[in-house]
Amino acid sequence: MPRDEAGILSEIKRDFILRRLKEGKRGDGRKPDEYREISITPNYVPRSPGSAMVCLGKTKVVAGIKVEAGEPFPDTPNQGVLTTNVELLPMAFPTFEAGPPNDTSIEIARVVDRGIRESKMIDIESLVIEPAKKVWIVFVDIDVIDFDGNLIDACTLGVLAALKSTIVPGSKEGGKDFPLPIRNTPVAVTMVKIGDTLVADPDLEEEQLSSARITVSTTEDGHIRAMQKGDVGEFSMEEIRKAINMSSNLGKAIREKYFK
Amino acid sequence: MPRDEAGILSEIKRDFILRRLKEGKRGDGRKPDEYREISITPNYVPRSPGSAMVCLGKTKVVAGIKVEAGEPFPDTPNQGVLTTNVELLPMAFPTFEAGPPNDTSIEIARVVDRGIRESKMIDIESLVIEPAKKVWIVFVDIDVIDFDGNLIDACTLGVLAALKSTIVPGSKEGGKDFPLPIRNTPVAVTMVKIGDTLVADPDLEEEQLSSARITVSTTEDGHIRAMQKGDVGEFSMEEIRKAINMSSNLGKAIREKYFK
Amino acid sequence: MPRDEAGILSEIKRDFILRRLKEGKRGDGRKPDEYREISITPNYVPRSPGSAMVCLGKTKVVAGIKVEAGEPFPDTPNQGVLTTNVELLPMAFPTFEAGPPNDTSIEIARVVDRGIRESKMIDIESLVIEPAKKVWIVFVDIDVIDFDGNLIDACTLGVLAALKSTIVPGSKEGGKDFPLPIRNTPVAVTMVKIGDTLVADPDLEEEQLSSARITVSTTEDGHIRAMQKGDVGEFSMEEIRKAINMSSNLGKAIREKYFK
Amino acid sequence: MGTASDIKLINEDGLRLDGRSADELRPMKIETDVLARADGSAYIEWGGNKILVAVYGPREAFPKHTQDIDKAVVKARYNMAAFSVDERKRPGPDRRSMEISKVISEALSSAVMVNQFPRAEIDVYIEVLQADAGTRIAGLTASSVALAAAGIPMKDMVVGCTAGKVEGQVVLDLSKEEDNFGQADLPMAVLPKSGNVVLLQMDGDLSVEEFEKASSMILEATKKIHKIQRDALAGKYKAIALERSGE
Amino acid sequence: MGTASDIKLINEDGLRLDGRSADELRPMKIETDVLARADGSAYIEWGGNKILVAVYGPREAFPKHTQDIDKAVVKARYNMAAFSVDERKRPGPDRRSMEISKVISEALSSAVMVNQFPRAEIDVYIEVLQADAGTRIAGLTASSVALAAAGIPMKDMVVGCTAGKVEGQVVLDLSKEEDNFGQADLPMAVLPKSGNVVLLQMDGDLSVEEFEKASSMILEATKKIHKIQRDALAGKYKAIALERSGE
Amino acid sequence: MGTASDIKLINEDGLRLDGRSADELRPMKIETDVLARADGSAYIEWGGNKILVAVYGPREAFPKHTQDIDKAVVKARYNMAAFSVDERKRPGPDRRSMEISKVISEALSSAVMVNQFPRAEIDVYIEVLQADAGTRIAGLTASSVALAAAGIPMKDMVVGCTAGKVEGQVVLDLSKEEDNFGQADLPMAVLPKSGNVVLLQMDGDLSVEEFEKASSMILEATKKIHKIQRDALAGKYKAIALERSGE
Repeated sequence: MPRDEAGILSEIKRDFILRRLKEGKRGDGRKPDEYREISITPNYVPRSPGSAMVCLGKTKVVAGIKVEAGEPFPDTPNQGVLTTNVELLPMAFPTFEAGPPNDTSIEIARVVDRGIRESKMIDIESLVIEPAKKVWIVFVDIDVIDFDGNLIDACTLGVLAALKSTIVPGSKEGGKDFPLPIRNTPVAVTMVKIGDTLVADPDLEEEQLSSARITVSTTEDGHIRAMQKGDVGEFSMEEIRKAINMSSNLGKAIREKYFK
Repeated sequence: MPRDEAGILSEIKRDFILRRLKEGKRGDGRKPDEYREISITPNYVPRSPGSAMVCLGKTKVVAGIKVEAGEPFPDTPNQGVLTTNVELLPMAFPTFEAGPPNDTSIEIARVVDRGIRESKMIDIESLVIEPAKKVWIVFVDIDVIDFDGNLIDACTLGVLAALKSTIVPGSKEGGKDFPLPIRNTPVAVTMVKIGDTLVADPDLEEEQLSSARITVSTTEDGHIRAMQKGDVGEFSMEEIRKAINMSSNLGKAIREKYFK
Repeated sequence: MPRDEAGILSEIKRDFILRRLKEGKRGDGRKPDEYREISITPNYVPRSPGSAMVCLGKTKVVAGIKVEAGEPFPDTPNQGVLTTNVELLPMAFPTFEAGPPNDTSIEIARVVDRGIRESKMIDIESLVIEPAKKVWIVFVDIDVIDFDGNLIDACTLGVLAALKSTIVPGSKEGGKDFPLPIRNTPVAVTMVKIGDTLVADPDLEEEQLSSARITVSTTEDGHIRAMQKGDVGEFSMEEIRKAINMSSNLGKAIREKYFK
Repeated sequence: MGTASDIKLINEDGLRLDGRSADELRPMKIETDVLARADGSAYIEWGGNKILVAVYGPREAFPKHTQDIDKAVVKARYNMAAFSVDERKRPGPDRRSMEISKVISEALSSAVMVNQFPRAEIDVYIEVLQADAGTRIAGLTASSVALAAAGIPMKDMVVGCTAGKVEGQVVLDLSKEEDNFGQADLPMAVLPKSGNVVLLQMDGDLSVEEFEKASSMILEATKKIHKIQRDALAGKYKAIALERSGE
Repeated sequence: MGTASDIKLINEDGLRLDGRSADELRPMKIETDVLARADGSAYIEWGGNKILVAVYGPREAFPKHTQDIDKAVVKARYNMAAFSVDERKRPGPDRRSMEISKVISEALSSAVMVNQFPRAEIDVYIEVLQADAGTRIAGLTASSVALAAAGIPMKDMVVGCTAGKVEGQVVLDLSKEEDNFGQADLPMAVLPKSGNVVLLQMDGDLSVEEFEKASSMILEATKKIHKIQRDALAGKYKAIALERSGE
Repeated sequence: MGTASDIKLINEDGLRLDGRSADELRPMKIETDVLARADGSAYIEWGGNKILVAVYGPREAFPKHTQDIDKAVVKARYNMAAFSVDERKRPGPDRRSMEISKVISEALSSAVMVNQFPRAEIDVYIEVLQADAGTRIAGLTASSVALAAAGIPMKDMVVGCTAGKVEGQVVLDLSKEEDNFGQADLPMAVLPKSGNVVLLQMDGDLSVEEFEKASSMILEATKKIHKIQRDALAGKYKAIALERSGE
C-alpha cells in the first residue's frame, strides 16, 4: 500500500489514532467493526452492458463490464470466461504511476476475481454460445479514481453492482439479450490489525498504521469463498476466527442494504 | 522537437536569425515561403514493391512500401488497409534513441498518415481480394536517416513518391501485378512561427526558435485534407489563413515540379 | 560475461593464474585441454517428455524439453520446429537480473541452437503430423541455476542429454508415442585465450582473464557444425586451427564417455 | 472520417439525427472538485461523453532529466477506460492516445504560467469513462477548469469545440454518427481572451470557405462553453455530487 | 477450483487417489547448500514438486528508491521453469506468479529480523522445476530453510501446508488432481513458535466448521514439516548430492 | 542453412547462378560522409545489400553504469529496415539482430584504440535498407570505414567476407539463394595488418579441409575489400552523391 505524500504519518497523528483505538474508537469516530458510508450508482456508464460507481468513504471506483463473444479456454469448453483487471489510475493518488499493472493492482484484481469466481456468482455454464467454439467473455474493468484505503472491498462492491446490472448482448449472436445470470452475492470484507485491534474497512491512514491485512469473502449461506492475508504481519488463529465472524456479519448487512 | 547538441542555440545565432527575419530573410538566405532544395529518388530500394529516398535540404528519409495479403478490419470489410510507421533512427541525430516509437515519431507518423488517408490518395476500395476475408495491406515504413528539421513534409514526400512507384504483387494471390491505384497527390506543407513571421519548411535551427508549428495538407482541388497545429504556441486566425494559403501555393508548386 | 562480485579479479590472483599458465598449469590444476568433471542426470524433471541436469564443475544447468503440436513455418511445411531458450536465472549469479533475455543469454541460446540445428541431430523431417498444417514443435528450455563459467558447453550437454531422453507424445495426435529421432551427437567445446594459451572449458575466473573466446561444435565424422568467436580479442588462423583440433578431440572423448 | 453509410445524417428540415440544428451544441455540464485526493479536478458531461480530469502539481518534475530549468512542464495523460467504448479497449496507451496527450499538453502549456514554476511538473490526468465523439476537446476543456480549480495560475482558460462536414454541410459539435460517417472533422481550441488558437487538428475534406465557416462556428461556440467553465468554477454546480451524475 | 470431473477422488475406504488418508502428507525431502554461488540455498521435493531456492544478501538494495532506511526489504521471486508444467510455460512473470511473489515476500518478512539490516535487500529466488500442486507453500517452506542456510537471522522459521475440500471432505496437502477438481484450496503458513499465521489464501467453498478443521490439520502438519526443515539444516541429508535427486 | 531445393546453384561450367566463379566477389562500392549529422558515416552496396552506417562519438557513455573507467565502449546497433526484406519486418530488435550487434561490437572493439577514451562510448548505427545475404559482414566492413571517417583512432581497419559450401563446393561471398539452400555459411572478419580474426561464426557442415579452403578464400578476398575501403576513405567515390545510388 502506498504511503501518504510525506511517506509516513506524522508521529502525532499516529499516537492519536493508536490511543483512541485502545478506547475502541477510530480516528474518524467509527467503531472497529463499522464500515464507512457506501454509495453505489449502478449504470454509471450507461452505454456499457453493465457498470457502477462506488464511493466507500472518500475512495471512489468505477467498474465497467463488457461482454463479447470469443473462444473458451481449451480445458473448459462449456464455460464462459471471466477476466478482472484493476487500474490504479495516477489520478487517484500522488504516487500512483501510469503503466502496466504492478503487484499491488494485480493482487487486488486477483482477490476481487477469486471472490466472484469461487462463489460461482455468475452462472458461467450458461454463457456458452457454441460449446468449445464460442462463449461469452465477461471483461470486468475497474478504474480506481480516488484513493482513501480499502480498494479490495470498494472494487468488489463496484463489480457486484455492475454485474447485477449487466445485460448480455445475445442479439449480436442471433439470440436475445438477457441479464447476466447471477446466483449469489459474495461480499468481501477487509480488516487490518492496528496494535491489537482488528478494524474493518480501513481508510488510508489506518492502512499505513496496520501490521497485517485480511480479506474474507462470504456468501448468503455464511460460507467462506475466498480469503487473503496481506502485508508483513501475523495473525493468531483467534484473530482469524474473529475476522471471519466480522466479515460474515458485515457481509450480511451490506448484502441486505445494497443488494436486495 | 529535439534541441541541438548543446541543448539550445547560442544567443548570438539566435539574435542573428531573428534580426534577419525582420528583414524578411532567413538564416540560409531563403524567403519565408521558400522551400529548401528537394531531391527525390524513387525505387531507392528496388526489391521493395515501392520505395523512395528524399533529401529535403540536409534532412534525409527513406520510405519503403510492402504490400501483403491479410485480413481487413471488421468494420471495413470492403477496403484495403494502410498503416504508417516512422522510425527516428538514432543515426539521424545525436539525441534520437533506439526503442519503440515515442510521442514525437507517433505524431509525425499520424499526421503523414492522415494526409494520405483523408485525401483518399489510394483507392483502397480496389485493394480487396475477397470481401471481409482478404485484402491488401499497404505497410508504409519511413526511416529517418539524417535530421535537419521538417520531418512531416520530408516523410510525406517520401511516401508520395514511394506509393506512386508501388506495384501490388497481385500475382501472389492468383491475379496480376498492378500499380497501386492513385487518385491524387496530397502535399503537406509545414510552417513555423518565429517572432511574428511564418516560415515554410523550417530547418532544425528554425524549429528550435519557433513558438508554434502548423502543417496543412492540400490536394489538386485546393481543398484542405489534414491540418495539425503543434508546439506550445498560439496562432491567430489570420495566421492560420495565411498558413493555408502558403501551403496551397507551395503544394501546387511541389506537385507540378515533382509529381507530374 | 559477468565479472565477479568485486567487479574484477584481484591482481594477485590474476598474476598467479597467468604465471601458472606459462608452466602449462591452470588455477585448479587442469591441463589446458582438460575439461572439468561432468555429471549428467537425464530425466531430472521426469514429468517432462525430456530433461537433464548437468554439472560442469560448479556450473549447473537444467534442460527441459516440451513437444507440442503446432503450425510449421510457411517456408518449411515438411519440417518440425525447434526453438531454444536460455534463462540466466538470478539465482545463478549475484549480478544476473530477472527480465527478458539480454544479449548474453541470446548469444548462448543461439550458439547452442545452431550446434543442434546445423548438425541435423534431430530428424525434423520426421516430425510432421500433417504437412503444412501440423508439426511437432520441440521447445528446448534451459535454466542456468549455478554459474561458474562456460555456459555454452554446459547448456549444450544439457540439451544433448535431454533430447536423447525425449519421448514425442504421438498418442495425443492419434498416433503412438515415440522417441525423438536422433541422428548424431554434436558436442560444443569452448576455449578461451589467456595470454598466449588456449584453454578449454574455462571457469569463471578464466573467463574474466580471457581476451577472446571460441566455440567449435563437431560431430562423429569430425566435421565442424557451428563456430562462434566471442569477446573483444583476436585469434590468429593458427590458433583457430588449434581450437578446431582441440574441440574435435575433446568432443570425441565426451561423446564416448557420456553419449554412447 | 468518411466511411460511406446509408444513414441520413441531416433531414429535409436541416436537422441532425439528434434533432440539433447545424450550429447547435450538445448538452454540456461541468463540475469541479469531484475528487478528494487530487489538487484540482473536474468532471464534464458533453453529449454522451463522461470525462474526469485530475490535476497534481506543481511538484518537482520526475525523472530529473525531464526538468526544465526555466519553466514547469505540463504533462497531460489522456486515457480511455477499458469500458469507455463499444468494444473493450485494452488498457494502456496506444498511438492515438499518445498523440492526443501530446497536443493537449501543448495546448495547456500555452495557457499555464509555466515560468512561475521552474523545474516543476504539472500533471493533468484525463480519464474518458464514456466516449461519444469529441473526447479530446471535451477533455481539454475540462482540463483547464481542473487546472483553475487547483489554483494554478493561467493567463487564460482553454476552450475547445469541434466542427465538421456532414453530407456537404458544415455543422458544429459532431455526434458519434457524424464523426463516423461525416466528411471532415475539425477539433480546435482557443484562449478566449485573444481568440488565439492553441489546438488545431483536421482531417477529411474542407474547401477554404468551408474551413472559414467551420472555424467561425467554433469560435462562436467557445463563448458559450467558456461561460459554462466560469459557472462551474463559480461553484454553481458544485453541490451536485459526482455520484448523482450517473443514472 | 472446482471444475466438475468423473474421477472419483476418494474411494469407499476413505483413501485418496494416491492411497493417502485424509490427513496424510505427500513424501517430502529438503536439502540445503545445493548451489555453490548463492549465499544460501535449498532444494525441496514434495510430492512431485521439485523446487530450488537461492538466497542472496543482505546486500545494498537496488535501485536506491527501493531502500527502506529502517529495515531490509525481502524480495522473493517465484518463477516457474518453462518445462515445469504440462504445457510449456512462456518464460517471465505472469499475474499469478507476481501475486505469489508478493505474498511469499510478506510472509518471509514476518520471520526475518529485517531491522538488523537497514537499506539492504535480501533476495529469495524460487525456481519451480516441476510443479505438482502446492508450489507456493513448498517454495515458501524451502525459502525459510535457504534463508537459515544463508545465515540470515530470523525470529522463527516459516512453515506451510495446504488443505482443501474434496468430494465434501476436508483433506490435507492437495494433490494435482484434488487441486484441479476439488472444492476448496487453503494454503497457509505459520511461524511454528507462536503458531501465528503469516500466509493465508483461500478459494472455493468452506463452511466455518470446515475452515476450522482444515486449519487444524495444517497446524498439525506444520509440526512434521518443521522437523524436516530442522533436520535438513542439521545436515542430515547434506550428503545427498543434488544431481542424485533426479531419476 | 540447408533447406533442400531443386534449384541448381552451380552449373556444369562451375559457374554460379549469377555467373560468378567460386572465388569471385559480388560487385561492391563504398562511399563515405553520406550523412550530414553523424560524426562519420559510410554507405555500402555489396551485391544487393544496401547498408548505411553512422558513427557518433566518442561521447560520454550513458547510462553511467555502462561506463568503463579504463576505456571506451563500442556499441554497435545492427538494425533491419522494415522494408529491407521480402516480408515486412516488424521494427525493433529481434534475437538475431541482438546477437549480430554483439559480435560486431566486439569485432570493432578489437580495432578501435579504446584505451584513449575512458568512460566514453562510441556508437555505430548500422541500418540495413536492403538485405541480400552477408549483411552482418557488409555492415561491419562499412562500420570500420565510418569509424575512420569519424576520425576515431584505430590500430587497423576491420574487413570481412563470407564463404560457404554449395552443392559440395566451397565458394566465396554467398548470394541469397546460396545462403538459403547451401550447406555451410562462414562469415569472418580480420584485421588486415595482422590477418588476425576478430569475427568468426559458422553454421552448416564443413570438414576441416573445407574450412581451410573457405578461410583462405576469405583472407584473399579481404585484401581486395580492404582496397575498396581505403579508396573510399581517400575520397575516390566521394563525389557520387548518396541520392544517385538508387535505381
